[in-house]
Amino acid sequence: MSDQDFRAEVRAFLEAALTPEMRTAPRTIMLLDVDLQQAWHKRLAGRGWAVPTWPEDYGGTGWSREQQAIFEEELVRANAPALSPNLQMIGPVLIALGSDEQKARHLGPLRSGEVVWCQGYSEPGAGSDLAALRTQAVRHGDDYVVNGQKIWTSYAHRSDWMFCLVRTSSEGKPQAGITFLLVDMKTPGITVRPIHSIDGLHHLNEVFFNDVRVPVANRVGAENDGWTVGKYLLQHERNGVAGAAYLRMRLGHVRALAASSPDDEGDGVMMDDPIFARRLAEVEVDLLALECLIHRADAAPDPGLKSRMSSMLKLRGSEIEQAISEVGRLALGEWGRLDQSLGLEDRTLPVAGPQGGPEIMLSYMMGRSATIFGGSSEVQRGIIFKQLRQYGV
Amino acid sequence: MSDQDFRAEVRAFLEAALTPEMRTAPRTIMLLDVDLQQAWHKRLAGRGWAVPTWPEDYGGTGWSREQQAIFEEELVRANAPALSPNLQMIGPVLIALGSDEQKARHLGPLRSGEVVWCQGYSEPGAGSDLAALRTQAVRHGDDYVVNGQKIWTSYAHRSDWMFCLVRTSSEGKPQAGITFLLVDMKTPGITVRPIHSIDGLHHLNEVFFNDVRVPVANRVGAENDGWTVGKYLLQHERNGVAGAAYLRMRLGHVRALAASSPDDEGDGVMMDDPIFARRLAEVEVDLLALECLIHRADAAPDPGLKSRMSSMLKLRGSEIEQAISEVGRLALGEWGRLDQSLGLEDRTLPVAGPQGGPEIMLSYMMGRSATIFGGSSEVQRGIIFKQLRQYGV
Amino acid sequence: MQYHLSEEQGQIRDVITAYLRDRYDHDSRLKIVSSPERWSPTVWNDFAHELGILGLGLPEWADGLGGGAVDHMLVMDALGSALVVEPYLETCVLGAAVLMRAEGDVARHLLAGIVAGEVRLAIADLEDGPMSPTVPFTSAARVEGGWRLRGVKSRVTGLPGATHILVTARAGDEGDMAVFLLAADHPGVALVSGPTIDGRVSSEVRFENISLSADACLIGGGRGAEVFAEAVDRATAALCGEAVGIMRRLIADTLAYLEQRRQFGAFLADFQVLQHRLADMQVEYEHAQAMAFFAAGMADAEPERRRPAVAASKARISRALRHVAQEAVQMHGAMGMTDELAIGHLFRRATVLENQYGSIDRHMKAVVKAGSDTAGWAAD
Amino acid sequence: MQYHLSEEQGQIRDVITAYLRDRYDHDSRLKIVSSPERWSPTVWNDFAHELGILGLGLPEWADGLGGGAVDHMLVMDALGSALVVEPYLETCVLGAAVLMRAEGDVARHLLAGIVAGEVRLAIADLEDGPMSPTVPFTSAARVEGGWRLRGVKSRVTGLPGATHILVTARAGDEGDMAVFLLAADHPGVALVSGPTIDGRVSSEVRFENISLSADACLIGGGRGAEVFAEAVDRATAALCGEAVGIMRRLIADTLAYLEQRRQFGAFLADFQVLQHRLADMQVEYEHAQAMAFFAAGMADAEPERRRPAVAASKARISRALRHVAQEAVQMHGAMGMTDELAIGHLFRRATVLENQYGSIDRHMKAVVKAGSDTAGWAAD
Repeated sequence: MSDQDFRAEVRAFLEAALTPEMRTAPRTIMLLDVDLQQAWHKRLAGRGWAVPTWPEDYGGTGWSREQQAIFEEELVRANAPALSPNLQMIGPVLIALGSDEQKARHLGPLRSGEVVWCQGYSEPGAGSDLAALRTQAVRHGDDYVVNGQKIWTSYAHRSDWMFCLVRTSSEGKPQAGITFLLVDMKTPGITVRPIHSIDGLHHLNEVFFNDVRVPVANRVGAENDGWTVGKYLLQHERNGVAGAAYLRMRLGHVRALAASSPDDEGDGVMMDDPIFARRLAEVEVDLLALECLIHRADAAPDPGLKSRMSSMLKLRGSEIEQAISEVGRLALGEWGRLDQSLGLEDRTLPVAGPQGGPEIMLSYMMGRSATIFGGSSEVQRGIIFKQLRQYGV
Repeated sequence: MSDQDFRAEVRAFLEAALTPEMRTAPRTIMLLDVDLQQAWHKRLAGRGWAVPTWPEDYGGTGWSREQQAIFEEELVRANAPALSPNLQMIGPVLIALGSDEQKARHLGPLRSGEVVWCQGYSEPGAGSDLAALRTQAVRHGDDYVVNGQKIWTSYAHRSDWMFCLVRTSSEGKPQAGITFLLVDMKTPGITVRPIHSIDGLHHLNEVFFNDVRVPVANRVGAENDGWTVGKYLLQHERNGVAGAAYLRMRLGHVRALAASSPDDEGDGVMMDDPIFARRLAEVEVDLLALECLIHRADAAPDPGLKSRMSSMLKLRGSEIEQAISEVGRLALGEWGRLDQSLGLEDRTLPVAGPQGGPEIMLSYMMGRSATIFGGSSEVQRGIIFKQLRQYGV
Repeated sequence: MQYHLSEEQGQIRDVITAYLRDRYDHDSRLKIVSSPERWSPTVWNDFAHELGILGLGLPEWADGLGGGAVDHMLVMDALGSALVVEPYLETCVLGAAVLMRAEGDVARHLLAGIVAGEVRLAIADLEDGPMSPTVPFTSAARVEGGWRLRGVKSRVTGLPGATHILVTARAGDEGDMAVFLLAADHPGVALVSGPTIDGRVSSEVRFENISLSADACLIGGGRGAEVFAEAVDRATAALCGEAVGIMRRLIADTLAYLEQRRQFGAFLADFQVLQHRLADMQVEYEHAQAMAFFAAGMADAEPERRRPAVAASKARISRALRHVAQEAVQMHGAMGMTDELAIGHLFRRATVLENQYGSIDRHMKAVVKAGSDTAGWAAD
Repeated sequence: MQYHLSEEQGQIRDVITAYLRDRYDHDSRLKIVSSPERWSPTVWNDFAHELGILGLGLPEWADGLGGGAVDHMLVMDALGSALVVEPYLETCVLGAAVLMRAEGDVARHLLAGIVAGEVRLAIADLEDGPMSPTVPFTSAARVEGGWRLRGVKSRVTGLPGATHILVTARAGDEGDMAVFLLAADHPGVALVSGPTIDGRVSSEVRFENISLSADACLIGGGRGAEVFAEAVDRATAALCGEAVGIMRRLIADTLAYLEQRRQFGAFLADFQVLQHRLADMQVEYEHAQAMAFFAAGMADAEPERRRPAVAASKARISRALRHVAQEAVQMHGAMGMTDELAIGHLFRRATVLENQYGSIDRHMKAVVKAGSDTAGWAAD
């Protein structure tokens, strides 16, 4: 099929499958409305397009890189919801390192959108410093008994399963005694407590483990080898094309807002103000440069080079995400004062001020986490310097 | 006398005393033409205005703070050359800590502009880290015998005297064994070697000491107590009102250039370009804020507070100095490519491109040193953090 | 230009700070902003009587203590660092500045009422656009015995506790901006209220052909725009003081956090990268502090200097505030993202304050437009 | 879009780099730029014959090796990191791009001459304004048997070694921009030359009613502005490659300096503050590297995409270059201020390159003006 035909096919599908509600639903990365997001996931899965980048044996589409890019572009154009980022993280890990039983059990429901996963890495005192992990798993027969606490767990309150890192040994280097487990969130002994975040909403949670029994069969990789598994997984974070597509979508929202928001003088729109237009162009050019780097990383002949670039993509991607919200906030001006987070959850409430404003404020506030979670910018800079020292410019 | 009358008197004097050559001579902080600068110094001294801030007993004018500010403003307005910054450094030190003999010998010629002084602090390996000083002075009878090397010494090749720090002991804390000496540059054993700097010109030098005999009578303060003397002197660096006045003058030059430089489209002047105008306004507002901080420091009821602010004034003053050149360079565009440094030294050569352009390029290049010399920005940030920790916000 | 508090002013600041430390700590504040009223009559009463600060920045003829813009600044600084939501700015600064320009007994009585803690004002100036319009859509028609007011005002703060509302409107056939006063419970005033991200209440206020008496027009005769602009500049200068208070708290909280939190085997405060970034925050804070004095000093100047001076100050201080607030959250790591520490609340207030009475861009435009060289202004 | 060199291109880059390391090190370069000629015929000859790079980016019909913009980029990158002053950009990129659009034997012969190292071009397009004018003041009048050229060109580089000059001028009665060719030693060409801060020579070139033959008009018929703009975009894309080479050298030199220099009892490279700043420089470098490929890839696109794409690249890369150059000097401390290390020379070239064929502001204006969303461009 020609790329052009392929694009037409994708577009036709999206036209038919996306409800107006899905297109306009408020979102940070995920939709705030998890049910609606999973409904969209199921529609994609029904068409066989939920996990295009997975190997074909596991339900991937086998698209060319060009087709993959077209698909991402069309999703952005149609304002489609993103699927859970955890899908792209745990899926490839299970495919590469999971047991046959784990694959059989989890990959199907993951692909079809029937289950929601959350990620259990952070702990109080072990955010950027994963080696300081303290949640303990002690082997008792065919189970691990897990005790401890995870924190900042996005959507734990809506998740069926968690993949997490636990400590199984305190010997050797701190990274050495970590194990990667899959935990059924319905297991007795798990308590989820909400954390209200800076935007006033509830995405984050604390998760407490009190004598939680996790079958040894739910371990991925060897005992004490969880660090390797975890690192493999980090490579599949949203730093690539999909991440840039998300930023493009967000930039499009800001552009739309600025094209209709009155400027400071009240006699034109923000987009025509030369200072504002320059600022927006600056972000656009930064994003374009990031995309160039993503394509360069994707096409890297040397996998080491590609993995070295992932810290840079995380660092700049998160900064650009914040820059987009910052520009959006400028277009919104004093309207940004209103707390319309309730309206984001209950969409029957009317929006005061420009359409899209409440989402921009949500992104501005919650987006401060972009440079904190998933390896803070400070940690990334440390990694980048080490690599520079080791491999040269 | 009313402030208004005072201003008129200053203005009338400057009108008469400043030659057109003095007003337009190229400069970084000092004039490039040291003879011309000293000629101006002598004219000011003839009127009794060379060292207004010194105590009246030593030739100061006893002006009120308002009068002092008016004087500085009028100097800027008239584009008068600045006097050697070393004048404001060594003068107050000798007045406060010098012996009667030192005062009698040096203050007169310093005030009258007959002698030029240079500062010998930096050494190879001891720039920001003064405690690592290695130039050695060993007591032999009534002399110190000095051996070692100073570097980055501005105008050493045109100076009659140097004030410098030397090591007289290697015991105790590294700062403890330092002594402050006044050295006649004609003493046998001193060799001055030029360093050509990034702007292609010769302001900087290396100074070598080979068994140089300096009378003990030329020591300021006690032996091994030079650190205290040196610190006293650093407080008198150009971080105050005079420094801001210099920045104002430089900003005025850029403003004048931008009001006549054609913009990128060739259909207007840079000053009318909204992006450029905003950038210039940004620097102006930064400078205004710095001036507010200078006035706050000057009026501080607590001398400790005033001295704590001096690191901030150095840090931001040097950054603003660079920002001014940066904006100037933007107004200059591709004209900045020309190396017209020869024209700065030989003023009979014609200037290509906008008037004032060569000076702006000189300031841009040599101005990189503003955040390096006199305690680098990195050192200042370290000091500011320590003070924050000790005294709180 | 005054660049330090006098000894007496310093003592007043200490008294306010001590009061707020005891009675307006994080938890007490959360109780207030989540109460049905969303403000505290008790605190306001204490401001009036225990602290006596409501008249601090007002002249003696208005029952005040004879202070000025620096006094407003010091109060706003103290209130800012405790994130006080009560309407000092609206009532004692902006509203009082308008009332002081009004003639007649109504204004005089209201000023006395402000000092006594009995009058609180809401300012209804914003409409559907981004900024306060000089030619409002809201209009007041001259009718027999008074006025008839109609229009919709947007994002009015302080209404749950306000006793009166100041409304800007086009007046009469001339259509010049005038300022009107009405009781908050005046019949026919329709409110739709909702929360703001900085813990306050914002209301859309609808005036549907409300009848007002003749003396409801506080500032008329073509003076409305000029008087209101002056009042807004005074409020903007006072906001500079609030920003300084917020920054001080942000830096202090961040330093304290870094000093108690360990990572990679060391206290965060021992990491040089964080030290230098805190140093930059402190430098921004000190500049903002000095410039807030400048803004206060220029609040009384003639409009040609007042406008660009206040605009420059608000722009520069807002830039500092944004930098400090974003860095403070970043350095708190995930803890900066919760609603549980003060840091997130300070961040949200900083976010609002940055755009309040004009964004950085808008104020910088005023500086560019004034075209004036600011040489010598800081010294005057 | 190509984002990596092919294996063959990588080998060519290595060969050039090795040659320059041996023959164009810091001292050799200083000798060249301070020689009376201020360029090296030997080096140019080696480029033509030993390295064979002068035709690398030219099509085969023009005696080239069939390469394109990416080949220009890789050469410029290598030349940039050695601060080569010889006129590759003027001759093989900008000049050749014009010649390739010209018809007739003159252009064909010149292209062959370029590849053989016998022809070097100077580009005379700038006049008294800040940028290359599309309606030059310099004019060419049609006369019996040819043209008569008059005007003054400013800041022409490469003249000491150039064999020919390309001149933009308003041509004939129509007044459209056309491009003319003349020998550098053509009678009546008057030069005033002086040094540039990046070690080259800049000349003011005066044409005082010079007679030219009919075929001196290389690009006429109203096509001059379009063809020259395309050539400038190709040169601009190539400059992006040079910027990347300069940045690589700046970072490598800085890292090496920090690793050998001690202060306060530790190697500078062990200070976390400097580590993080170096990391940011490296991030800027990698973005610039990727975007230089993008610029090269877009150099062949239709003007509606080529212009904003090249403009965006030059603006973004110049921003990176400025940041890296200023930081590199700062981290070298006082050593960064001397003329003795390469760092100062790299800084000066970076300073010039930033504004060459348009400042950041000018290019960003082109991006804004194009108004186009760049979504998907990087992938094409």
